[in-house]
Amino acid sequence: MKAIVTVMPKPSVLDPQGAATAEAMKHLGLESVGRVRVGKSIEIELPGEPNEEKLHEIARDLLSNPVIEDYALEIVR
Amino acid sequence: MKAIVTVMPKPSVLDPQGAATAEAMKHLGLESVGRVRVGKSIEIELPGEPNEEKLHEIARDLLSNPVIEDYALEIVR
Amino acid sequence: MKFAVLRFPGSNCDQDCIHALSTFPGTEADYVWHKDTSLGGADVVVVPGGFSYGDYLRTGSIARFSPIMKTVKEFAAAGGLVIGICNGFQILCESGLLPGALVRNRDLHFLCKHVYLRVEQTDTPFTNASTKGAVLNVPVAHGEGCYFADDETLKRLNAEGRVLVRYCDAQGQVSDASNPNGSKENIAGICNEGRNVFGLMPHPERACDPFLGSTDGSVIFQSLLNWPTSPLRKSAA
Amino acid sequence: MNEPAITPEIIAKHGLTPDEYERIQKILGRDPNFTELGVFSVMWSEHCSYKNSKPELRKFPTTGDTVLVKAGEENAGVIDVGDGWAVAFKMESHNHPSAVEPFQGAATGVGGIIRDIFTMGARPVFNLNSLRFGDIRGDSAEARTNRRLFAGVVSGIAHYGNCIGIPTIGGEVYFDESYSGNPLVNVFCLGVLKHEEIARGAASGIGNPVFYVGAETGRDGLAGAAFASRDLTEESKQDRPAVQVGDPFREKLLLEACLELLASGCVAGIQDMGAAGLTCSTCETASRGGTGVEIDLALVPKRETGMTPYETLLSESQERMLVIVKKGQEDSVRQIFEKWDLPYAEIGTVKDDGFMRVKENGVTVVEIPARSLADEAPIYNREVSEKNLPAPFDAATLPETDVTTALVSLMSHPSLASKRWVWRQYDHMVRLGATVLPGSDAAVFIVREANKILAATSDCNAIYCRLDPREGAKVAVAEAARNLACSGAVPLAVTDNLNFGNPHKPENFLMLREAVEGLAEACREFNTPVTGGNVSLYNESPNGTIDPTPTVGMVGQIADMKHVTTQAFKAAGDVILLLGNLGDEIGGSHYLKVVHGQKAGLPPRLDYATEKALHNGVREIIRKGLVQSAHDLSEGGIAVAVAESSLSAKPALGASIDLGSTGLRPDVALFNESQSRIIVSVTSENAAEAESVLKSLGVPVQRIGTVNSTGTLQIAADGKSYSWQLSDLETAWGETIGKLME
Ligand SMILES: Nc1ncnc2c1ncn2[C@@H]1O[C@H](COP(=O)(O)OP(=O)(O)O)[C@@H](O)[C@H]1O
Ligand SMILES: [Mg+2]
Repeated sequence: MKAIVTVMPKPSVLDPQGAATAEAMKHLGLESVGRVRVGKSIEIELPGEPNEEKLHEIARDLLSNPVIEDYALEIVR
Repeated sequence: MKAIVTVMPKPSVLDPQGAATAEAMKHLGLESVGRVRVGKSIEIELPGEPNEEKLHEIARDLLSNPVIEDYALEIVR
Repeated sequence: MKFAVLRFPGSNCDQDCIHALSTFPGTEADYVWHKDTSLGGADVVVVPGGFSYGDYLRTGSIARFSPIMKTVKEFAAAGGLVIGICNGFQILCESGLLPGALVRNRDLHFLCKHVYLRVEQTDTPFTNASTKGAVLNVPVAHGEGCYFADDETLKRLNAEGRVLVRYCDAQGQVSDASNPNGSKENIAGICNEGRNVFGLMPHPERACDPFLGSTDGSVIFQSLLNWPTSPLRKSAA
Repeated sequence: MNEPAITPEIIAKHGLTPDEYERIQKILGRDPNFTELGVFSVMWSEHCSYKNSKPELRKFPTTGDTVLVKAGEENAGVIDVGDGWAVAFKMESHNHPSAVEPFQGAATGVGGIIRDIFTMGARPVFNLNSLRFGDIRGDSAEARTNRRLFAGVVSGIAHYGNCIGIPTIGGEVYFDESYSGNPLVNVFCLGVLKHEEIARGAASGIGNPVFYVGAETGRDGLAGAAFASRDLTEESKQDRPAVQVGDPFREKLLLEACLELLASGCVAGIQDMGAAGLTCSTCETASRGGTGVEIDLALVPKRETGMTPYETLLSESQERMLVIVKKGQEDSVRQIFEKWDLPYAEIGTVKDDGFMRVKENGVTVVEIPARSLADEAPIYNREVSEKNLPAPFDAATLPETDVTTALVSLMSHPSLASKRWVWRQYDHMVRLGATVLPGSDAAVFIVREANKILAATSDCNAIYCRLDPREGAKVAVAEAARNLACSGAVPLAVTDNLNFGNPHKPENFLMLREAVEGLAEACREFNTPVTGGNVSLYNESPNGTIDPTPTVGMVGQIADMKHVTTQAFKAAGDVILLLGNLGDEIGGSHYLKVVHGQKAGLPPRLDYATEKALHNGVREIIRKGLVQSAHDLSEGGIAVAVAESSLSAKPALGASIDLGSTGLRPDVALFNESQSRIIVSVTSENAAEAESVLKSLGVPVQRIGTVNSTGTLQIAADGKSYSWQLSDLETAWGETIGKLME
């Protein structure tokens, strides 16, 4: 069992990484690229049945800062 | 249309961030956690029909470094 | 000898490199802008430290695509001398001019302090003024300086004598305790197959002035200046 | 346009009182619209207007022979350092943003202060940082939060400073319950420039175009200035957009472009967009220039779509500047911005009517007399409570204490322990200037372009300030000057950061007033004008008010590299001298706090004449080449100072000290914090000469011991002797913070 937490900067928050990456993509010939955002992907191996509530708590308190980031939790069985 | 590129450290590469995150999760009460790996998630907005070949090229050459990372490309319509 | 110090947006050791070089008689050093395509007839290219393009995404990953790097690759292929310091080392690895990659320090923190380096090889343009086994006191300042390469690459680097400096203690002992960032085999700097491209994480330009605590870094620049007339050059050729 | 109607609730939400609203109506001769209300609210916030602190700040000495630009005139004061060169420096707080998002909060604080400096035309050359957190020890949720804040703030400062390539060469960090959840993050930047390069933030030259350059404006950091001017409550954590994300890479480009621009001679005026963004920069430049400024928001580069005038004007997006360009030179300006890949736009013109006029696609949305906005905020004289000083601490009330373990407790307390874990995360060597690295009394930096040697330090003992704000503030200035003297420097000038609680509480306002008067008096005494600074009020967390913390940043100059001195012992056999008296004041000491859990008693008194004679004395023996090391006595008294000089040596050197017959309890003898004391080490050949020079200058001096290589520290007093292994002290002092933060 695995949990994948994706943490992305909130839409209104500046994402300099994303902006720099978009710029570089254009240089590499992907002219039509729109907005690019760079976040984190955290893969968590879980031996037993996942405690989803706990995982949400951890995603919110440890893996992201709700002031500037949103997270999504996905359980892969 | 959107492309999502997930870049994860190769299994053979030390991932101290993943290890530290696993440690912190244990402290927060998720005792049973296994291996944790921290990578990147890159969300690319694409106005037109995506050029998948180009996207693979960019994911391989720019977004990841094959010496240390693997990538996965997903197109979300 | 003429040096070209590259300037990417976000380079921040460019001025330091120019200053350090200016203290050696017989040097001439100029900046070369990242959008340029000419090295202005330089004998040596210095890729300085800093945070090129903000080091976003991955250190050195965006700089590798700049116009000047294409020229640098051609220059290196023709046997030109290239030295990459810190971010410059990262850029050289990303560009494929050197093997391997630099990843996040083992303890996850940026680390600025003096470390010791053991000189492993002296038959190169970058280390010929030193002696094998010499211990140099030179500072590091990086967050992503942990050298990584797969086992096969490491084997080759060792077999071909391409690891030029390793982290050690004051006595020259290479151990885990003297490894500041978790680098494989304490590797601090390597050269390419042609031995004309050198990358290292420590900052020799910060150790060329007695007021800055150490002058051990000057041996690297002195080596470059000695190279044209070095007996080692002949035997290498 | 669909703007909310102005109701009493809306007015209150903007932090404006009914009286203030009336004042706005009077200024405009009508009701403000919603956007104008927002504009007034940020400009009249404490952060921008200093409405609660201005009468106090006027007490600072701001003039002097070396002052080229006075405090308050521009973004930062400018001080002459000779040969046509000058320095600009300032300190600023980012306490509230750091409480909510420590990494970005601290990072953008660094970005802001750097902009203040290069706006003056100066090239920033180094940074300092002064930090306060709650206790980081133990496993409580509170300790964990404090550790998270500490780690985040340090890495945020490192991120911004390292990336932009400005070394962070010194600072201070203290830990105390009163800062739990409300950390203090004060950052300092110094830049150098030639006299003729001083740039002004005035909109001069009617008809000159106004350019916007730097990052696109987004909705981030909306009304951060207003946010910084309120108590930190659970609710404010919901103030999501009040936190901004910084982009040091952009700022590096902006810095280089602006310096190139200023050198090109095309600029009539320049102003950074810090707190209150476009609003503040337009009305301040107009007010300073005695002109008016008109801009059109439709022309402003934006990161997001659908932004209202309110949002665009009040956004605190980082890394932006406003540049007033000399008419006819627009093309050279464009070329420079393009070279550095920076977004820019011509957004308006300088007018002659004194108004800040903002349009959107030609329709006027804001029209306010610039001067009323920038300089005519209401000023309040807040109520103060009655002064009430604690009695001197009676040491006889303390249980007998084992001084051997007490020294280890002190050395391993995070406030006194080595801050190596912190400064190693900062690139302190870039720019090839740091000749004295962090870990000595003051940082010393060689400014190569100007061929000048500067020393800098930041200091404040908040325990003293809590017990006696006036004396505590005086001591902060004296300690800073003493740190500089020990490094061989003569003090030049001061910047300060006043961190206090809610000014509406009379006891808090009393502390502010007392501290300011203490700072002002001491700055006069030490001949160090105040070049600028920052006020951060409302530092209160659910736990209560912070200890008052008037941080002092002081800059000095060293005449010759030969005079640069550090605190580390240099060689076995050297003689250790105590300059000043042995002292006996234990009130407010770290010994009381750390070992006995009390913040109590009257803190040590400062005598200016004694202190000044001491500084002159130590500088004189340094100049004569007699000194191996010099270290001032501060927290933890003589025992801690000797131990620090021992451990700072590489490798560590032992010492054997005999304080003779003191007539004091051993803990009072070893750990008292009386002021005006320095320990120096000198070679045995030089000892007699050093003593006679000091005596001739009226500085009390006694030989108290020698440096050795035994690997132990020994201190004897009144016939009893105590000893420590240096390796144990090193573990306690050197490794504590790193271990806590693992
Ligand atoms: N946050 C920090 N950043 C950089 N250096 C620091 C920091 N905190 C402390 N230091 C350095 O550690 C040394 C000791 O600091 P401190 O105990 O405050 O000194 P003092 O009591 O002499 O003022 C100084 O060199 C100081 O600059
Ligand atoms: Mg001190």
